Parts: sequence; structure tokens; C-alpha cells
Amino acid sequence: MTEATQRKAQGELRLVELERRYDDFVAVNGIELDVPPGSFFALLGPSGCGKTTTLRMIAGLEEPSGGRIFLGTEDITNTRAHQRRVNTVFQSYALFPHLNILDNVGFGLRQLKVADWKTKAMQALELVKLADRAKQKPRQLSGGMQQRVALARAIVNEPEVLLLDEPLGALDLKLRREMQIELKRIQQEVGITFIHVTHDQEEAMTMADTVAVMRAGNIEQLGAPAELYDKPATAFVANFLGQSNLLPIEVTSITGERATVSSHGTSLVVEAAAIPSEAPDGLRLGIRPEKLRLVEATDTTWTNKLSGEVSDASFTGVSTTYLVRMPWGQELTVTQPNDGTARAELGDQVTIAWDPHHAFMIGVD
Amino acid sequence: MTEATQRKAQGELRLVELERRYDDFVAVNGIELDVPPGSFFALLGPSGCGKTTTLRMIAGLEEPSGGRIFLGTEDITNTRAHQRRVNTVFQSYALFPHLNILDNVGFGLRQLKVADWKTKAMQALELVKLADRAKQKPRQLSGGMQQRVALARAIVNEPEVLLLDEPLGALDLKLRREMQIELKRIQQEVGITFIHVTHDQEEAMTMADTVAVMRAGNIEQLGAPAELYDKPATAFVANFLGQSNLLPIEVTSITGERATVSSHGTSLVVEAAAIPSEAPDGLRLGIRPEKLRLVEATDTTWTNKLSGEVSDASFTGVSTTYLVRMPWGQELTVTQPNDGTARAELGDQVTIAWDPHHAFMIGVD
Amino acid sequence: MALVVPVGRASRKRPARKRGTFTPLLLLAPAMLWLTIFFVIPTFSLASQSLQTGDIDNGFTLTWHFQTYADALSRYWPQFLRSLVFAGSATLITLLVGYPLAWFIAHRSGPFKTMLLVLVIAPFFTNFLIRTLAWITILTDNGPVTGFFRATGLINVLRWLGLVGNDTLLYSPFAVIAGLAYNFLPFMVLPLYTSLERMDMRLLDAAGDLYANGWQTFWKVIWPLSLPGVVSGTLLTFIPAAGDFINSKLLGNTQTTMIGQVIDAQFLRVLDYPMAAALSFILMATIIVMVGLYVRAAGTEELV
Amino acid sequence: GSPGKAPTSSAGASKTPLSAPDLSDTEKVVNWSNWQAYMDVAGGKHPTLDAFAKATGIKVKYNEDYNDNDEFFAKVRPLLESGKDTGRDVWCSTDWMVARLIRLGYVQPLDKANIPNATNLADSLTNVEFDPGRSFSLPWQSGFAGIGFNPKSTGGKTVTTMDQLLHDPALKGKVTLLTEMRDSVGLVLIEQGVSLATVTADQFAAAIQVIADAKNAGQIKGFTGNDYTKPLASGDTAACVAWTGDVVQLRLDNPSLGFTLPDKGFTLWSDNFVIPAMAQHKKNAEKLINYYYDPAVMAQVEAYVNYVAPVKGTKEALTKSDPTMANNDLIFPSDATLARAQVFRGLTAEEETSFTRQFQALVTG
Amino acid sequence: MRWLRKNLIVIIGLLVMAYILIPNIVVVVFSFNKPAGHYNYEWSQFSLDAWLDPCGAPGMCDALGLSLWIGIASATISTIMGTMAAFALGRYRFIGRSFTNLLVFFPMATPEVVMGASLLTLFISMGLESGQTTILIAHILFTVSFVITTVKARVASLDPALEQAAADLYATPAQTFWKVTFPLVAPGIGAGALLAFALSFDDYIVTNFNAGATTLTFPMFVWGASQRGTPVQINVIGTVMFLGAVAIVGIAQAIGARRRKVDA
Ligand SMILES: Nc1ncnc2c1ncn2[C@@H]1O[C@H](COP(=O)(O)OP(=O)(O)OP(=O)(O)O)[C@@H](O)[C@H]1O
Ligand SMILES: Nc1ncnc2c1ncn2[C@@H]1O[C@H](COP(=O)(O)OP(=O)(O)OP(=O)(O)O)[C@@H](O)[C@H]1O
Ligand SMILES: [Mg+2]
Ligand SMILES: [Mg+2]
Repeated sequence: MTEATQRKAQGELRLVELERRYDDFVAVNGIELDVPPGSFFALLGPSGCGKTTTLRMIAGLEEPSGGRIFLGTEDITNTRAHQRRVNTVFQSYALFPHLNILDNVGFGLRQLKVADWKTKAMQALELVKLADRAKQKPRQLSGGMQQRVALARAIVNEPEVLLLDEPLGALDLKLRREMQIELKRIQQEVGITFIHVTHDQEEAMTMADTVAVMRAGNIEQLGAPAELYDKPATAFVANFLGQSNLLPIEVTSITGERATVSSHGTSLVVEAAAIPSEAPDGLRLGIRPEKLRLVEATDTTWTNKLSGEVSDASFTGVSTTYLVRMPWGQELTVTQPNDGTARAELGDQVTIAWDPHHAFMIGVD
Repeated sequence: MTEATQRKAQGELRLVELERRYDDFVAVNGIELDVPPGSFFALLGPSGCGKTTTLRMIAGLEEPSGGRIFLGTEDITNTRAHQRRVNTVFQSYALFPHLNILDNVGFGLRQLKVADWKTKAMQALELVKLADRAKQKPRQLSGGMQQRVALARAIVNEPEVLLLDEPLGALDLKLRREMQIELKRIQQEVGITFIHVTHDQEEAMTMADTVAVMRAGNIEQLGAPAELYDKPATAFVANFLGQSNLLPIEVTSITGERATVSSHGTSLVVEAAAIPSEAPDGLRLGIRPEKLRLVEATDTTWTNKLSGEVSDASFTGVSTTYLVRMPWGQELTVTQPNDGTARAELGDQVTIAWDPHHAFMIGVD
Repeated sequence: MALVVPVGRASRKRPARKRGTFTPLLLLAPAMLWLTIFFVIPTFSLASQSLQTGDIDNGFTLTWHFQTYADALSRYWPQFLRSLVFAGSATLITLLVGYPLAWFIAHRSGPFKTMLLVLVIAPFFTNFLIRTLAWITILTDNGPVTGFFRATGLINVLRWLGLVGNDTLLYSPFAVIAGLAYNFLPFMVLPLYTSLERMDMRLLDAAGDLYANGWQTFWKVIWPLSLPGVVSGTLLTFIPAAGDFINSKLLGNTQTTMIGQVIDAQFLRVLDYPMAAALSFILMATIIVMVGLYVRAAGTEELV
Repeated sequence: GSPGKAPTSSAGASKTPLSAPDLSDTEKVVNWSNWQAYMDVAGGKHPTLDAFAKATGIKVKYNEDYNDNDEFFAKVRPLLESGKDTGRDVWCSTDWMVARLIRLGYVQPLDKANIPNATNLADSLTNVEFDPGRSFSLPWQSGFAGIGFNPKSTGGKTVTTMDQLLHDPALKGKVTLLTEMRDSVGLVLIEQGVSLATVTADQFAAAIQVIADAKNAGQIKGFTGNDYTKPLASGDTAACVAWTGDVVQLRLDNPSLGFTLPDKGFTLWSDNFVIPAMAQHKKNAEKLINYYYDPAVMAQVEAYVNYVAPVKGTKEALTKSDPTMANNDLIFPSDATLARAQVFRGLTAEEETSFTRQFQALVTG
Repeated sequence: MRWLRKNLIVIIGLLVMAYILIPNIVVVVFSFNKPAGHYNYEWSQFSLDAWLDPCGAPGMCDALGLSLWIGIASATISTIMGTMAAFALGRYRFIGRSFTNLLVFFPMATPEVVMGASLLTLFISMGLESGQTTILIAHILFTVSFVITTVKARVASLDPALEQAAADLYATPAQTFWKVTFPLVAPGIGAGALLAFALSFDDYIVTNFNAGATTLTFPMFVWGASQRGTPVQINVIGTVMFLGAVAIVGIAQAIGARRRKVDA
């Protein structure tokens, strides 16, 4: 991998006020982003929020309606796609139907005049476990295989920046995990900057250094995975990254590190530091389902407790998820690991509890 | 939904020795399958195992090389696609590029001469949250949106059998969960038979009545989700559906309900009933990572305990996953819920334990 | 015979049902019936005519006189060769100018697409003779076009290439080839447009992303994917151009006679029907063989 | 002849023309095929034709579909050969074509009783070698072939002889001859002092050689049909063999154009009325011919077409309305001019084939 | 520079378009000429005479009408037949497919004189009288190959998944064709139909052989007229046809655009 070392990310990727409109529809609304060289950056967001559009602008395939793109110190906004050391795994694969798999994967290498492109392409195909399909045409492969070819075709070039648009979406869990590990390994070994769009939150969480959550063309929150998960800044992020139970609250008193709030008449304890200073109105308390415990009603080790009736229970391998209906009608989701502890039944009256430092607070959006 | 009631699944879908070859490559290798009417059937399997091919044969889009397909008492093997009351959500979407979204969704209804096709199509679009895009063309939508259109286009017809080929793969988790609920609701309300290909195991587990695991053109195991999960019949299924730790064992003694086995010199207790009768050689004991607990070395409440060193720990929102290296080099995966219990650190010496009834046993494949 | 033309991915994934085997026959029936009755049958009588001897006063009789073919070849091989060279050059030119135009219409013309397509055909709405006469007006010795060629010295290049005899453009191989290219351009543009129009633009993105510049993207992606259009366009241009005689007659000189002119003269003026028939057969056979080789070389069968 | 006579497969077997029962008395129509723009026009109508219809009640279906002698012959020959009606009652063929038609028995003798005006036929045209006594044909229009030149391109020179045309270096590469063999070769023969009435095969071959030499020397740029006019007018052609009627027309636009009738003589041609075999309205056709042999009528035609009228008294009739035209020597040639005009003799079948072959070898070589 | 690169193809496209249309411009210009004689070659003086009397050349408008009708009829029929055949050839594999392909090329490779003459002989032996029918038959014969070849290129590159999706959504083969295949292949069919019309409308040689005594087509008229000088009206017709086509397309698009707007 001699070229690779010369080729590895030299500078950070910087998007400045990047904007893209289709007629009067704003797909990407002036986003600002700094992606340090060699980092693994995950882009999350709901369907249609502008992830693909953003990647395409970085790749040079879509002309921004406004804003600039920098790679290192260089302004690449007007650089053409083929001159950017950026490769993309396309959401729609975009494999060349007239070329066989090997030629598809070797396409970029041949453009770069890499002498032993065949060996390298075969290596990449082995990586995605498709070496035996090298001579077939894309249409002879299954959906997941095509996706892997698209992946191989992009990574084999070891560009400065690799854009991955749901590169593992069509793979089964097992293969996906293996590919994740491979991707991470390549990223660390070669030092490529990865920008990874995924709908698999676990993927984003485990793989990325930084996660950005997009919403309707804007970046809603950006940070380390655990930070985003534990302290989401908005209800959107809280609900987008995993599930959250949100309780409307009013702060009743703050004493030192602790604060007392009330929700639907129940008094709850929270960490004072978690109360956002700027938005004191319409405050909501958030708590992840897996941070909720089903406890005995009499258990006094928990400061925060609520009681309700189990209105649904579903078994999902690792854990069981309950819906617990509160007296005021709201249903809270509770996830209990199937670790051998007793399971609740539909209709049971249960008490749920949580530790104050697991709760987060958000204002109205 | 008047037509719907007439249209709902009348008979079971039966595949008999269904086979499909491409030249000398066998994509589907004589599978046998009975899908009762109105059931939710999930088809799982690794990339390229023949799922799409199977669905295409059921839909009538691919001619079987051998075998027959029955719907109720009727042999539909030679019935043409448009005469089968079967609809498909295509893995590649296959939206009509020349029609707008509404016309795409209304296509089937208009074929069926449904008078108020527009209303129904709009309802389906509302279901997938794309009502505001009705007048746009497919290429103006994002990947996830296109997938939702494909979904709406199929379900709006309320066919006897609905074939879903990874219909939610391009959607973010939140939307995916919502769509899952909608799909399940429709399936139960209208009584359609669903055959659902998915790579999301949780999806398969929570939604399906029956799950079939395919492997290289064959059906490896078939059963209720919990059954497959808890008692996988083969190592392949065990590893494909979630992770498993497999320990080679030898049965040392059987006393009543309990049996004693030994693995790498450690004596372990298992349920005697779990030992497969037919394959006593090369037995392996399987245990899911989330069924393993990190316990105090001194804890005597657990009968089965192993000790090792934490070689990796990764935080994944709901839980933390540890790799624990056994003295004989094998690494076991342990998933601990982040329920506030103490976390182990890299390099820690830990003891893992499990309840005998959580273990399953498989022979060699 | 390798006269197979691109078969899409259709072939494999399409369910070929029992009844399906009749579908192509039913679809083909009208056109093939038409061709058989009105083309194959006359062709047989033409074949017999090529082996007859006689004249119009005494009638023609079938004498299996194969010598006519030998005579035809030995006497008129230069015209044959010239026809192929002229038609080939014209086809090349139409391809070179037609391709950008087809691309422009298919992808860059916005709402004017249909309009431009009709405009491509528009010359046919004025008669071919009027059109060719208009070309004569344009290429006239003292006109601006000739002036331009003279001023830029291009005329010397053409003369060096043997495409013009002196310092005029008219009545030269150049004029004939230009005329052929002009007249058959729509035959190239329309099929090209047809196959370029449905090109998946995402593939171009992918090529650009993989370091292919515009030119490389063209050669490695656009061109191979447009081959079905290129093949049919070149066929529709080359085949009729090889048999054309209007252009060489009106725009050429005594050194540019093409085989179409010879056949025309033998048939209409000399009234040597066997010779005319034999020449036609040789022309048809030559073209068919060349087309066969060409289609095989283009390998469109293997595409997509 | 009898209409029921079986068509013979070999042409020429029947030298007596077939005739059909004459429907003239019941159907008051006559079908006339003629050359384009060979008839007076006013206000989109043909006044003389209308007048004829008014006077006789016979409607003339006037078709301008006689574009070329050879093409027309090729079109009607199969019909005539198989003894079928051509759908035409009369048409106008050039002298040599008339000779061929008579030879092949494809035209019927004229019934002069129906054409009393035939006596108005110009004296020079009464006794032609190919139709002694004019029993099959009567001229419609005549003209001369001479030498046309454009002083702009000849460098101001006039071209007076065929010798100059074929050898003057000033004209090199800017000369065209006509594809009409009898005019092109005829002029050369006359130049060589050969009488066209007695031309022998050797003399013909010698003339062909002269032209071939000129062609090979690059003097002749092409052989043309009527399309010689445009290049002559624009100067792309410096000098050429040309027909009188055309030159008269061209000179209206471009008075500087020169036209020479060589001193040694020139060719005279006529397009002649003939009535084809199996014509349905022979008598009506003869009435039509008779009508146009009225000098007053012919004068009307002549004012428009500008050829040489074959009808005595036309000049006098025209003098009243258009004296300039009446004094044009090319339209109403003086007796002195006419004395120099020659008509190519009728050829035997063998001669015709041989001569044509030689000439066409020159044209298409 | 950037602008140039992006629009280079547009510039080249427009230049080629100009190349195609230059002769038409000459034709248009000369439609306003008032030649002193019959020949409309030299610019003499501006005049609207021909425009005010477009049918002033006797028989020309009839010939034009005939040519238009034959062009439309033969283009329609050969487009239908050709499209069907193109589907068969572009999509199915069957015995004799190569031979059929060959048969399609043959008529294009046949010199027109020969084709015209042999057809005439055939018609005579069939007892068919020369006229509109024979012209129509001949035109269909030589245009159908062009349609087949043009449409086939498009059919070959059609994505079968879309047709399968239609079949899956209860569309019978016929409905699939009309609702999915046809719209997607339409540009090819349209191009084929345009070619067929153009070929038919402009053919002289084959037509001349097979035209009856009273069926004079526009090219026959023009060819004949050129023997004695071309009336200015021919240029007027050329211009009108040219502008007419542009106008029809323009109007159709304007209506389409308005309908879309109303719909939306
Ligand atoms: N047209 C074809 N020609 C040759 N082989 C084919 C063709 N279509 C599918 N196959 C092969 O058949 C096998 C099964 O393909 P299929 O599409 O059914 O897989 P799948 O289970 O849907 O996989 P995925 O999850 O990746 O979509 C694959 O190995 C594929 O390569
Ligand atoms: N060519 C286009 N014309 C009009 N609108 C477009 C076009 N391409 C994208 N859009 C719109 O831009 C928005 C963002 O699209 P984009 O493809 O970036 O979404 P995404 O975040 O990638 O979504 P997904 O997760 O579903 O792939 C969408 O609302 C889409 O409808
Ligand atoms: Mg996307
Ligand atoms: Mg699949």
C-alpha cells in the first residue's frame, strides 16, 4: 500500500454554508461541518433529510447552490469530480452494467494508472467475499452482492475521503458486522477520512468518532456517539437516536447538585446541571427505555418511581420491551434485558424507576 | 376496504421442491415451504442465498427450473404474474420513472378498476408519509422515499400474498419501527399473507409468526422466532440469528433432567433434554452473549462459570459488549445491559456465568 | 450469421413461458409477411434476372449466365470500392457530428427536446433535390464557404487529401461525402438520441467519482452503453449511403461515380437488366457481409 | 389487335401495337402525361386545357409525371410488355424514345382524320427518319442543344465550338455535358462533320473517344440532366451543352449568359405526342392533339414555355401579344438557323444498346 | 472557461443543428424571391407572390397532399409493424432470429432503382393497379426496416424490472405494454416514426416506379419541375412544412404545459 500512504487524508474536510436547492425546495440548508483528517464521521438523519445530497456535493457530483467546500487549505468547490481524491459508495450502487465485477472494481485504479490493478481489485473482492464472482456481470449478482461490489469499488482506491452512502444496508447482520470491522480496520490502517451515512444506529455508534444528526437539511446536533446518546440536545435527536420517554416537567426547586421537578403531579429528582439554561419553558425530562427498571413498588432504593399498567410486551431476543401506561394516558417504553429476571405480563400493575443521572432534559424545539 | 375482505388470503401458499438454476449455478435448491393464509412469514439468510429468487418465483417473475407453487388448492406454477393476487416490494424498487408518485402507487388499483383509486393511493402515501410528494417523479425522491413508494405501491392493492424484499432497509430506525407497526397492523386487519425478506433480525423476530432461515438455496431451519433464537438447530442458524458463543463439549454423565458435560476441562451443567439425540459426536454448547452475566468470582448462585480476561469492550447505547478471552484462547462475547451496573475495564479478570436452561446444544453440521 | 443485435438483460430474467415461444412469431408476422411478399419474392425474380441474357427487343431468357457477375465485378470494382469508402467516410462524419448533437438533444435541450428532434428531420420536409440545390448554392465557387476554406488554407488540406481537385469545393469527393453526411445525419442522430436518452446518469457520476475525466467517462461508460444506438445509427447511415447516387450525381464529378449511379444507368439507360441485377446483388452481398462483420466486432450482443 | 391477347413474356415479340376498345364516346376524358412546366399556367390553372374542356366537353387529366424518358419508359414498359393499359391515353416522348416505342410496338398509329390541324406541322419536322410520315407521333415542343456559357467564369470568353468546349484550358474542369447521348455525342459528331442522319458505329466510337479524352484530361467535370442550369447560372459551370428553352429562361435572370448554336450545326429534338397501346381514349387524345395544333393555342403555350413551337403560324399568333418573344431566334428560329439543325437518326436495337453502353461507360466510368 | 466546459456540448449541438438547417435557410430565403424566369436560383427581387399564392403551381398542392397522406399512412403502419418486430427481435431468442435480422437489412441494402422496378413487376403480376395502394405498399416496405432498427436499439436497453413490476401489479401483457413499455420506448418509436415519415415524404425513385398515372407525389413534382425550372412555391411549401412542424410541436407543448399546470 505504497500509494495509499501518500494518498491518505492530508487535510480536514470543511463545508462552509453549503447549500443545495431543487427549484424552491431546500435539500441542504447551509450546513457547516469540519471533518478532521483520518476521522470516521457518521451522518445520521431521517429519510430525505439531505444526506445523499450532502455527500454528492462533497464528491463533486452535485453543484452546490451556495457555500464552499475545502479539503485541507484547498477550495475544491469548483474542482471536478474526477479530480477530487474522494470516492463514493453510492446508495443505488451505480455499477457499470457493461463491465464485469473485476472491471467494475478496477475502474478507479486503472484511471489512476495503477499497474497491478488486477491484484488490488481481486484483493478488494476477497475482502467483500466476492472473489469467485469476478467474471460475472452486475445483473447476475444478488442485491447484497452488488452492494459489496460498490463498496469494493470505492475502497480499493484508498482515497483521501471515502463517502459511504448506506454501504451495508442490504447485508445481513453477520456480514454487516464483518464488513464494519473491515471498514474500521482499513480506515485506521490507511488513515482515510470516512463519511458514513447509515440507518444502523449501532453501526454509527460503534464505528464513528463523530456523529452528526441531520434534519431537513440542517445539522441538528454533532458530537461523540455516547454524548449524543446520553445527552441529546433536542427531542428530535433524543427520539431519532434510540427511543426516549419524554415527560413534561416543571422545575420546582434547585438545591445544589440536585433539583426537584414535577411531572403530572409526581415529584422527581434530577441533576441540576442537566437543566438547560437557555430554554426553561416547556421543559421535558427524557429517559431511555433501557435505563428504566421494573422494580417492586416497595423498593425504596430508587428516588424516581412511576406506576402504571403493562399494555404491551414484546420479546426481542436480547431483551423484552414493555409499554407501560401511566395514569395520565402516556405510554412509557421500558426495555428489560432477558437476563433471567422475571418477566411482566400484559395487564400487570408495575412500578418503573430510574437513576437521576440517566435522565436528560430538553426544552421545546 | 370492501374488496380487501374478498381478497384476503384464501389458502396457504405452498412451495414444493421449488428449484431455480442459472446455467449450472443452483440459486434455489428444491425448497419446500408451507405458509398458512394470513400469516406473517419472515425469510432470513445471508447475501446471495436465494431469497429474492424465491420471492420472484412466487410472484411469477421468474420461471422455476423445477417444482411447483400452490396457492390454496390451485397450482399457480404456470399462472402468469399479472394473474396472481400477489404483490411485491422490489429490492431495487422498480418504480416507473415516467409516472409520478401517485400514479406509481395507483398503478395496481387502476388495473383492478378500483373506482376511487386516487383516494386509496393517497391514503397509502399518507401511510408512508409521502402524501406531499404525490406529484413528483421518482428520481426527485431520496433513496428512502423511493423505498417507501415501492412499499405503498404494493400494499395499497391488498393482495392475497404480499412479498416484501427488504422493504424497510433504506429507512432510518425510527421510521422503520413506525412502518413495521403499520405493516403488522395492515397484515392483521386485512389478513394478507406476508412473506418478508429482511436483514433486520429484530424486525423478523418481532413481526413474524414464522421465520425461515435460508442458506445457499436451502431452508436451514424454520420455526417460531423465539424457538429459532433459543434453540437453533445448527451452528449456522445460531450464528446467523444473533451471536452465539460455541464451546466444544463432551457429555460426561446424564442424571435425570440434568447432564454434566465438560469443555476444555471445565465441568458444566446442561439440561439433558437439550442434547440432540441424533448427533452425539462433535457436540457444541451454545450460549447467547446476553445470556452471559459478569459475576463475582465468588458468587455461588451460578452453576456454570468460566473465567477470563476482558480483551475488548465496546459501548453500544443500550448495552456494552465485552470480549472475554478464555485460558484456551477462545474469546467469548458477553453483552451487558447498561442498566447502571458496574462496567468492566479492558484487561480486567472477570468471571462469566449462565443459567443452564439458557444454553442450547448442536452437533456438527 | 452473426447478425444479432443487442439483447437486453431481458433475455435471462424474463420468464420464457410455453406460450411465450409464439409471441415473437406473432409480433414478427406482419413485418416479415410484408418483407417476404414484397421483398423476398421480387428478389428471387431479380436473382433469376441476373442470370438471364437478352435485350428488350428480343426478350430475356434464363441462361444461368454467371459471367455477368464476373463482368460486373471486373468492370465496376472501382465504383464499388469508391461507394464503400465514401459511405464509410460519410458514416464516420455523421457519427462524429451526430453524437454531440444527440447528446445535446437527449440531455441538455430541456423543453425543446421534441422541437429539436423534429428540426433534425425538418430538411426532409423540403425536397431532397431542393436541398441538394441549396447545398450547391452554399458551396458555390464564389460563395462564403469556399472563401472560408480558401482563406484558412483548409482547401489545401483537402486537396492534399485528394478530396478536392482544385481550389473549389463543389463537384469533388469532398462535396459528395459532405452531401452524403448531411443527408444521412438524421439517420444517425435519431437512433443515437434514442439510446442516449435513457442512459442512467448515475453511472456517469460513478465514473467521475472514480477519477474518469469527461473524455474517459465517455470512452469507458457512455460509449459502450450507447453502442446499440451507435450500431443502428451507423447501419442506417452506411447501408443507404453505399447505394446512394443522388449526391454523387449532383455534387460530384466524373471521378466520383458511385455504384448506385452505375446500377441506375445500367437499369434505366443501357437497359441491361441482368447487369443491373448482378450489380445490385453484389452490392447487397458486400453490404451484408460488412454489416455482419461489423455487428460481430461491435459485439453489442455482449452488452449490458 | 385484340385486347385479350395473352401477354408475352418476351418483349418485342409483338410488333403490332395492341389497342383497346375506344371509350372516348362514353367517357369524356383524356389522360395526358407530360413533362413538368411544359404547359401554360395562369392563376394556378392551365388556361388552354380549361379552354379545351369547355370547347369539347372532354376533361383532360393532365399529369406532370413524365420526368425523364428512361424513367418513364421503365415505369410503363412492364405494363406495355404484358399488354396492360398504362392508364394514359397520350404522352410526350423525345424523338429517340418514340423510335424505341415504335420499334417495340408500344404506340398506336394516329388517326389523322381526327387531327386535321396536323397539316400545321412545321415543315422541318414532317419527315423524320424514325417515324416516316409522322404516322405515330406529332411533336409537342422542340428545342436545340447548343453550348451555354457563363462569361463570369470563362473569363469573358465566348465559347463557340465543341472543340473549344472540350479543349480550351480556360474551361478546364468547369465543363458539363448532358447525359442525353444524342445531344452530347451528336454535337461532337457534327463538329467532326458527320451527319447525324447517317452516323455509323465507327464515327460514333470516334466521337466517344474524343469525349473520353477530354474527360480523362480533366476538362469535363460531369454529365448532367437538367440540373446543369443552376451551376451554369451561378458560374460554377463555365460552359456546357445546354438546351434552348432553359437558356431562354436563365437569361431572364442573368442576361449575360451566353448561348451558341455552333456554325457547323447542332441537334434538334422534339418531344412528341404518342398514343400508347391499350389507351382507352384514343379519339379524345387525338382531338386534344388537334387542339394544340391550332397556332393560336400553341402561341399561348409558347408564351409560357419558351421552347420551339412545331406548329406553323405560332409566331404570327404570338407577335400580337408578345413581339419580343416572337422575335427571339431561339424560340422562333429563322429558316437559316433551322437549316443547321440535325436530328439523330433512329437506331436499331443493337445499335441503341451498343451506343448507349459506350456512352454510359463514359458517364459512369 | 468553466462556463465553456459546461456548455461545450450545447455549443457543438447548436452548431451541428445549424449545419442541418443551413440549406433550409437558403430555401426559406428563396421562397421570397421573384425570379424573372422559371428558375429560382438567382436572387432577383423580394416578393410575397409565392406566399400569397402557395398553390400557384398547378398540381403541386395536390401532390403535397398526396405525399403527406402517404407519408402519414405509411409511417403509421410501418411504425406499428416495425415496433412489433423490433420487440420480437430485441427481446426474444428464437430459431431463425439471425436470419430475420438479415432480412431486415436487405431492403436497406437494395438500390432504390432495383427495388422500385422489381416491385413494379410484382404488382403487375399480382394484378395490382399502380396508384396510392402500390405507393403505400412500397413505402411501408422500405421504411419498416428503418423503424425496426431504430426501435430495437431502445428495446434492447429497456430495464425488464419495470415491466415485471407492472405484471406484478396486475397489468396484462397488453396493459404492461401500453402503460410502461410504450412510454419508455416511446422516444425510440417516435424517432422511428419520424424517420419513416421523412423517408416516405422524400422518396422519389421507388415512388416514381409505382405511382399510377394520376398519383403524383411531391418529390415527383419537384423532380419534374426541376427539369424545366422550379417554381418558387416549392420553396414556400418547404418553408411551410418546416415552420408547420415547429409550430405543431410548440403548440402541443404549450398545451401540455398548461394541462400540467392545471393538474398540479
Ligand atoms: N440472472 C442471474 N444470473 C446468474 N446468477 C444469478 C442471477 N440472478 C441471481 N443469481 C444468483 O443467484 C443467487 C441468489 O440470488 P438472490 O438474488 O436470490 O439472493 P438474495 O438471497 O436475495 O441475496 P441478497 O440478500 O443479497 O439480496 C446469487 O448467488 C446470485 O448470484
Ligand atoms: N433531483 C431532485 N429534484 C428534486 N428534489 C430532489 C432531487 N434530489 C433530491 N431531492 C430532494 O432532496 C431531499 C434530500 O434528498 P437526499 O437524497 O439527500 O436524502 P437522504 O438524506 O439521502 O435520504 P435517504 O435516507 O432517504 O436516502 C429530498 O427531499 C429529495 O426529495
Ligand atoms: Mg440517501
Ligand atoms: Mg435479494
